[in-house]
Order: sequence, then C-alpha cells, then structure tokens
Amino acid sequence: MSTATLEPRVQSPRNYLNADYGWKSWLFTVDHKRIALLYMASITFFFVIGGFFAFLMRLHLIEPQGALVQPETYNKLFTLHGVIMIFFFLIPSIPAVLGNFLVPLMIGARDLAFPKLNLLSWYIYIVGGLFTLYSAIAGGVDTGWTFYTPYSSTYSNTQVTAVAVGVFITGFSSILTGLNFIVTIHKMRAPGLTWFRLPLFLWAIYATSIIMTLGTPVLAITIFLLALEHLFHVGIFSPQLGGDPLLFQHLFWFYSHPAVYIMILPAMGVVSEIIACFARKRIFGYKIVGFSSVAIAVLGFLVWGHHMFVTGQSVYAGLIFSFLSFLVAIPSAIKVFNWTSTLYKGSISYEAPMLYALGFIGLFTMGGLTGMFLASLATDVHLNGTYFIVAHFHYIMVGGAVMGYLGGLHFWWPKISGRKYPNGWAMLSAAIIFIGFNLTFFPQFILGYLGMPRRYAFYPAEFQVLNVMSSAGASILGIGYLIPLVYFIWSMRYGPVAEANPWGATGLEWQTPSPPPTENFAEIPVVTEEAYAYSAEEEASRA
Amino acid sequence: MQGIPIQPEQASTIAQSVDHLYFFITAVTLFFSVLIFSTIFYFMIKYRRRSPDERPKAIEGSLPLEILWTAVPTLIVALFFVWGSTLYFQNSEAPPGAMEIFVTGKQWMWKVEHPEGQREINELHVPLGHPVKLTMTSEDVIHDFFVPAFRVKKDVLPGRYTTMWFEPTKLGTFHLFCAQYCGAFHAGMIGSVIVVEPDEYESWLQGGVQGETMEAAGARLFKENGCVTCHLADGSGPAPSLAGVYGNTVHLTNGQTVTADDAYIRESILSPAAKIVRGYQPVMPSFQGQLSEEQILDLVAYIRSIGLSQGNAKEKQQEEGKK
Amino acid sequence: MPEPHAEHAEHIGLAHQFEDLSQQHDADTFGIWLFLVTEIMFFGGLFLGYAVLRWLYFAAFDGGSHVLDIRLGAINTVVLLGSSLTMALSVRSAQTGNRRALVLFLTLTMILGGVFLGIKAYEYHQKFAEHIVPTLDWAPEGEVLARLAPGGLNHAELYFFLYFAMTGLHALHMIIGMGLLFWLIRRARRGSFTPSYFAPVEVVGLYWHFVDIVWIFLFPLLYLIGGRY
Amino acid sequence: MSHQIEPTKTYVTVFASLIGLTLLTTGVAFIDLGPFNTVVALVIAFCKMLLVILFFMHVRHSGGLVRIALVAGFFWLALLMGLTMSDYRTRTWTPPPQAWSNTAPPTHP
Repeated sequence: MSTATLEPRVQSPRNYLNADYGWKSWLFTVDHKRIALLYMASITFFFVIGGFFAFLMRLHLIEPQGALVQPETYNKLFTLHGVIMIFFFLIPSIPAVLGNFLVPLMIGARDLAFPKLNLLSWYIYIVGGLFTLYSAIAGGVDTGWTFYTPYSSTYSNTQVTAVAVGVFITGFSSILTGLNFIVTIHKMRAPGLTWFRLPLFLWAIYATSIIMTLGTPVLAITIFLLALEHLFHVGIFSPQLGGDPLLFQHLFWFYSHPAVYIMILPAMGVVSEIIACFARKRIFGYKIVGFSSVAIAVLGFLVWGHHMFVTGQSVYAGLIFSFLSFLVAIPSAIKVFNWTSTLYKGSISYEAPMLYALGFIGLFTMGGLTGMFLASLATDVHLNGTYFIVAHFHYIMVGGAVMGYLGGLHFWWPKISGRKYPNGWAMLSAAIIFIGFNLTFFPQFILGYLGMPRRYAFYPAEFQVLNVMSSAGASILGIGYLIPLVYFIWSMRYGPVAEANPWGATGLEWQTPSPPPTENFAEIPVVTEEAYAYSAEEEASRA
Repeated sequence: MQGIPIQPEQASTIAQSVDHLYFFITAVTLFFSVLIFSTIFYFMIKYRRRSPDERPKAIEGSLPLEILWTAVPTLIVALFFVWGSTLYFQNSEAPPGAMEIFVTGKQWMWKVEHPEGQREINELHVPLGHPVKLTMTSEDVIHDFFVPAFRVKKDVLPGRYTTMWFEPTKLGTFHLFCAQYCGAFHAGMIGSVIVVEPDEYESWLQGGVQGETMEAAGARLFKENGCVTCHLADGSGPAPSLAGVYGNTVHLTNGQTVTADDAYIRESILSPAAKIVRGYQPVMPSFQGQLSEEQILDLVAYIRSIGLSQGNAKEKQQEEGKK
Repeated sequence: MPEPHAEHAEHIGLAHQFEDLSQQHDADTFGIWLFLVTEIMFFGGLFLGYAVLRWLYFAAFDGGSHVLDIRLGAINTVVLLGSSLTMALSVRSAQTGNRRALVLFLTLTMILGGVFLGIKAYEYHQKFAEHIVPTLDWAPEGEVLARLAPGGLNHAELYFFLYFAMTGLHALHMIIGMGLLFWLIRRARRGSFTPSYFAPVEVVGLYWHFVDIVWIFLFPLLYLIGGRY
Repeated sequence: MSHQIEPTKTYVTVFASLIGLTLLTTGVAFIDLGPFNTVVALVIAFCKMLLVILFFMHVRHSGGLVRIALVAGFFWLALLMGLTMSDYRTRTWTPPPQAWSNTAPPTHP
C-alpha cells in the first residue's frame, strides 16, 4: 500500500462509476451495477440500525432483572432487530448486491433481462423500508418478527399494521429480483456458456431465485390477511370467530423457512467461488454442488412444520416434517464435504476473502449440525423456544450468511470499486468477527439446553454468567463489523488502483476491466472452457 | 458445577432418555466438527501456496466419495429420526390412570385447578412418582407451559385444549416458564412446579382454602345457566341427555360420528351449531363470552362425572330396552 | 428508452440488453409466466385458508354459499369468459398486424371487464343491504339469518370474510388489468405494435387470462358449495 | 416465439365449450350428489382452466420452459395445501398411550 498511488482522482478509463455524475445518475439508473451499489448502501444502513438494536439487547441482558430498558421496550427491540435484520438486510444482502452486480457479468450479458424492473425493485425495497422505519419511530412493534396471532392481530396495540405494510411491500422487491434473475440466467447466457459451465455462484443465485419467486407471495398474502385482521378484528387467524392461529403459523413458516435458505444459499455460492479461486482448483464434484443448491431450494419448501412441533400440530404431521427436515440437511453436508475436498492438493493462499470463506465453513458446519437437535422430535420438545434456537439460527445467519456476504464483498471489491483495500486490516477484522461471534453465540447453546426461554426481558439469576459472556462477545463482534466499514470507504478514495484480475480468478466477470464499463463487454464473449479452469493445461489453452 | 451450570436437573421419567438422545447428537456433532475442521487445517497447512505460479492438477471429483458422504449422513439422520420420533410418540399421550389437572394460561399468569377443588396461581403441586396429565387452554393469546427439568413443553392455545403429561421422579421445586412470546410481561409469566411426597400431597389437597370441587362447580353452573332445562337426564327434553355421553361416540345430523371428548364438549358449549346430534334441532344458543375458561372446565368435569358413573347404569337400561 | 446501440436502432422496441427481438419476446413471455406463478402462490395462500376453514366448518360454508345469488355468479363467469375470448382475439389481431381489430377487441375486453365489475359491485351492494358484511355491518336477520344460523353465525362471518377477501382481491386484479388494457389501447391506436413486436399485448393477455382462471375456480368454490337442492 | 396464429374458429369453439362447461357446472349444482358435488365442480373448473391455458394462453405450442414453470407453480401450491391439510386431517388421531412406568396402583382415584 505504497503512498505513491495515493492521489485519488487518477484519470481511469470510462467505467460505470465515472460514466455519469449527480444524484439523477444514481436515482434513475437502470445499470445493474449502480443498482447493486444502491442496494449496498441501503442494506448497510439497515444493518447498522439492526446491529444497534442487537447491541442494546445484549447490554440489557447483562443483569438478570434487565439493565437498560423496560420489558415493553425490550420486546420492541428484539422485534425490530428481527424484522430489520431479516427482511431488510439478510434476504436482500447477497442476491441484491452481489447478485445484481455479478449475474450479468458472469453470464456475459450487458444487463439483466428487465433493467427497469430492477430499479423498481429497489424503490419498492426503499418504500417498504420507510414504512418499517416509520413504525419504529412511531412507537415500535412488539409482536416478534414472527407476528404470531392472536397476539399480533388482536392483543398488540403497537404499530403492527405499519410494519406489516412495510414487509408486504418489501416482499415484492424480493419477488421481482428473483424473477429477473431466473429469466436472465435462462435466456441471456453468452454463447457457449452451458449450464454446467456456469460458476457455482450462479447455481446458488438461481436456486435462491426459485425460493424468492415461489415462497415470498405466500408471505405477502399472509401479512396482508394479518393486517386486515389487525385493522378490522375479523379474520381467519384468531379464535374469536373460529379461526385457527396454527393456520397463520403454517402460512407464515411456509415462506419463512425457505427464507433462511434464501439467506444461506447465496453465501454458499460465494464460498464456492472463493474456495476455488484461492485453492486454485476446480470445485470438487462441481455438478453435485450445483445440484445440491437446487435440492436445498426444493426440499426447503417441505420442512416448515419443524417450527411447530410443540404448538399443538398433530403428532403425525410432526413425524412427516421431522423426517423431511432431516432430508434437507443432506445437501448442505455434501457441500461442506466438497468444499473441504477442494482444498486437497490445492495451492491455498490466505487473503481476506479466503479467511471469511473458511470462517463460513466452520460456523456454518456448527450451525447445520445443531439443526439436528431441532429436527429430531424429542429434543426439539425441550429446546423449542429457548436460546438454543437463537444460537442455532444466528450460527447459520450471522456465522453463515454475513460471513459469506463479507467474503463476497472482499473478493469482488476490486471489481466493484476499482480499488484495493488493506489486506492486513481485512484479515484482522475476519479474526475479530470469528472470535467475537463464537463468544457471543456459543454460550447461548448452553443457555438453551438449560431451558432459558427466548424473548425474555428478565431471567432467573442462574443464567447470568452465560449471558454476560454473550454480551461481552457481542461488543467484540460489533467492533469486528465496524472495521470493514471503515477501510472499504477509505479504499474508495485512497485504495491502490486494482487491476482487472487481482486474484487471478476465472470467470467472465474478471475479463472486464475493474470497474467494468457500463455496457460490461465491448462485444459478447464466447465461452469455450469449463468453469474454474485453473489447471496448467487449461491455462495454456487459454493463452 | 458452581460457576457455569451445564445441564438442567433430570426430574421426570423422560428427562433421562431425552438427555441420552441429546448427548448422542452432541457427540456426533463434535465428531463431525472435529473431523472437518482438522481435515481443513491439515489441508491448509499441507497445501499452502509455495510459489505464485504453482498450478495444481484439476481434480474432477469422485463418485464413490460423493456416495459415501451422502449415504453416511443419511444413515445418521435416519437414526436420529427414528430415535427422536419413538421417544416423542411415547411421550405424546398420557398413560391411563394419570392424574388430571387443568391449567389456564392468561396474560402473564398461570391458573391451575385440581379436580378436588384446590386452585393455585403460578404454582403446581404434584405428587412424586405419579403421572400427571395437564389439560390446558388460554384465555387470550398463545402461551407455552415449559418445565425444563421435566423436558416437557406444550403450547397453550386459545380456543382449544392441548394436553401434555409428565411423571416427576425427584422431589423439589422446579422452574416453570412461558416459552411462547405472549406480550409485555412474557418474561414474568413464570412459576414453579413443586413435587411432594404423595401423602404430603393428599394433606395439601385437603388443607388450604377449600373451594368447591370442579364437579360441584360444574353442577352449579349446569343449573345456573339453564342447561338442565333442556338437557334433561332422561333425554325427553329438546336436547340430548348428557348422562353417559362423555367418552362415547355421538352420531351427528350430517352422518359423521365423533367421540365426545373435552374438545367436543367445549365446542358444543361455545358454538353448538357446529356439531348437532342426530335427531335434534340446532336450537342451543352459544355461550361464547358468558362462560370463562375455568367455568367451561368445571362444566366439562361435571359432564365427565355424570358420564362415567350414572351413565353406565343408564346405558345398561338402554341396552336392555333395545334388546 | 435506454440509449440505442448502432445495430439495434432500426428495430423499434428492442432493448439494449437483448441481441434480437425474438430473444426479448421469449424473455418477456417467460417473465410474465413466472409472475403468474407467483400470483398462483399468492392466491394459493388464500385458497389454503378457504380449504382449511371449509373443512373445519362445512355447515357454515354450505349455508353461506346458499345466500349468494347463483344467477349473478354464472352470468359473471360467462362475461369474464367472453372477455377472455376478446382478449385472445386481440392478441391474434396484433400478431396479424390488424390494428383496427386490435383496438376493437381490446376495447371490447375492457367493456366486458367493466360489466363484470359492475355486477360484482351490485352483489357487494346486495351484501350490504342484507347486513352480512363482516365487521362493517354484520347483523343478518330474517330469511338470511335462518339460512346462516344452522352453521353457526361466527363461522358464517368467517365464510363472508373469505368471500370478500377472495372476490375483492380478484376485483383488484381486474382493475389493474383494466388499467393495463387502457394503456395498451392508447399504444395500439398510435400503432406501436407490429407482427414482430407485440409482446406487451401478449403479456397483458396472459395476465388477463390468469385473472379469468382465478374466477373459474372462485365461482364453484364460493357459489356452488354443497349444491342447491 | 409462438408465432403460430390460431384461426378465429378455434378460439370461438373453445369459448363455446367454456360456456357449456359453465352451464354444466351450474346445472350439476342442482342435483344432489352428496360429497361428489364438490369433486364434480372442481373437475369441471380444472377442465375449463386447461382449455384457457392451452388455447387462449398458447401453452399448446410454447416452449418447455413455460410449461415447467406452470407445472412448478401448481406443484408448489399442492405442497402448501397437501402438507398443511396433513396436519389438519391427522390432528384428532392420538397414538396409543404408553404403559405407566410406576407399577404401583394409583394412590389417587
């Protein structure tokens, strides 16, 4: 990072960033790369808010009787933390930022199939976000991100309708993005780019888009009916007239379980790309890993009943859902084994993206295996609704999806911004995040087994020690997340100029200059080689 | 284990078997985590990049390996599934002869009723070594009756009964939590389950403020609300006689047959038109909003009592009459 | 419209990210079909609520469906099928480049859609008159009460909640369809559709047919429960 | 791109059969078939839907991708309906209770 290259405004060739200036060029752009950056800025904004709420919660839980806020406020904190983090950060993060930026580049197209629809998706996301922010400012909502009836429809007098409208609208941003990706990947691949030459990131994005288009509408209708019921006090979910609260749970979880695969699948795609590049080797069992992404997407729709084992769902339905839930774990296991085998006989280098990817594998494996406790009926009866569940899904979402997102950002940052970030700081932040994360969430597994329920503003004193450890970990994790924010922004102005292919990776996106021109490719490339052609022969045939 | 508690107490018959499954899954998790992490660390060290122009040979993959790490996890999860499900099946239905206790969840407190008339708030006294079946309902939102020491938990839903059972094997006081978010003081909706010696439980039952037994309360309500005017004992009134009904099958106008359990009686009180007995008109008014959950439980206990004892005598008469 | 590339300039309506019009047409039709699949799932959630509650409270649903006017339901089905026919013919006339027929059939489709919404509005007015609108005006009496009472009034209110939710959502989709038709008619009059570029007409046509299919299922499920004998 | 242009005659005949089916389903409603009323009504509605999809929406000669998308849509709907109804249908089934572990006779009636 020599100071010689510090002058910020070196006159780089025309690219999508300096093609046009002014707020109009950003707010009315139809360029998928600029829309990706719009998404990046907005989800970072929501991530900071959600993270702040999480930090307040951990601070509050240092003392058994609650150290910071009233119970009602604590309920609003965990609800808004859940809603903002899931609907406004995790679900859009990789698909909308890295997906939007990379899908056209990776398949050799000039843009997505429907660029205007893409911009509309971002505006829909922002309108939904404004509704949710309004609900936070106007008093918050205290129903939990799951909105279980009859509490949310009849007994809660907080801003349920506003947040329901917000989530309802933002759902359509997810649907339209998924639709855009599926049409683009099917119809606009470069000549020669067959399905089995696609980078695995695109397999993962394709599988995620299937879930987004097929699952999110069911969430939309559920939240729509919930808002109706909250406003008019009549509806099919609360028992006054004979409605069934479990019907809401069935409809809600039909989307919300596949939603966790929306969050993890793209991260798996990112990790496949990073592992292949930094081990300089083709992913072990490419086709199997590709198909397991689609298998996770399809099986993910069959398993939602494991959220309802103790809610009075029938014993036999519990049996069916438990069996199916175990099946969905197999493709994830296959992926982990394949990533590990990719390292075999590779030539592994350790820059920041690789650290994040390896951190992902570690934490995702822990998260996935703890899912076994919750899929088997007998142990789930004990662990359901306790901190074991909180630890499990944070291992998958924060340990998996966020590590994957950060890994992807570090891997494609030179291509996105045309600048390189300081590798030393990046590896340090990866380590801090890994340590802080484990210190925050591993104690919660034990708390869960001990029986401490979720969503408790105050708890019996015997759980205090583990809660203090968790809160300590949360502050380390918070610092870990701030460091990348700093050096990414720093690198935009002062980072050394990045060349077209800083990591020597394969893939069409690396054949464009960094940052790429607005039309991506002077002329549409023709693909002749397999994916991840890192071996000597393939490189020779390329030269 | 002074500093950090690791394991909750095992205070019910099923606690040990659930813990065995829990530790087995933990062992498998640790084994695979260690296996994967050590393999990764070994590869990371052995195959670190020596020189920038190192080009490893392309390895396509290996089908036998793929089959191996598909089959082995499938077998392991099959084992978890079978073990977990059989345990769950055994624990889902209370054994015959279990003691009946009625629990009503209400925003932020637990109301417990023993059939003998004893009523408790946020506390549940149970005898040692005797299976206890809880029939639970909620007056407002979804709650969840969770006793970590017994490894049992069941949601408590408004508008219907859910049941669960346990058999305490240790004396003492154990935590009772509400494990389904239910509003502002969800965290305060806690209590304790107190396991006492059976004879001590007997004396506790007799002692204390003596409320009328549930059956007596049910009988009183049966008269006060005018049920007795239609549901005549000999069945000559506009409504079927309820003697001998509980537990037996009932033939409905639309040809279906249902067993008259708690849920059927509760539904017939709150929305009578849903299931009309064959040969009768839907004239019964709904008592929605007039009877509290406890009162409905008392009526159920009463109908159950007249169903089992006098009912058998009545049934025999009817059989002879028919023959 | 995005800045035209040199070779794209002569095809009107070709977007810059596509190589040729047929790729664009394929993408557009595939895109609308995917959108219709999301609509299947959107209405599917509502149909699930209907299926579960009908299974739980059949008597109330049977009584509720007898209160509806089966004649109006049947007429509405015929009207909507008619509008599907005129929509299909307008797509055909766009394919054959017959601008006058295109405008005519699109207008006919809009009129039939209007007739459908008119009949629907009248039915809603009937429900208000009979005081069987959940929460807003729920006080059934007289002959309607006699028919609803056997199934339980609360469950009957659930039936009508579903009736208004499903037909209301369907009517909302009709109104959006009418708006799209109006936009199509304006562009058709300006002659911007040719036999090689008529994707917008086909897209709106597919959407219209989907809305018709939803009604094809709504009519028997809401009006003909249990039969009228 | 589905460029085959259907003759107007096919559209009109399809329309006529749709009207016929509508009258049929309305007529059948007046005959007491017990539970089969619903089955018949749904079968007729399914046929009408197939007619509209195949002819009016040109799926008869459109690409495999559109057909896969359509089948996927209905398959996912069937998943939602089927698995949820599996809960409602089996909710009243209770497995046989386990024998009571403590063999002592109940000390309490």
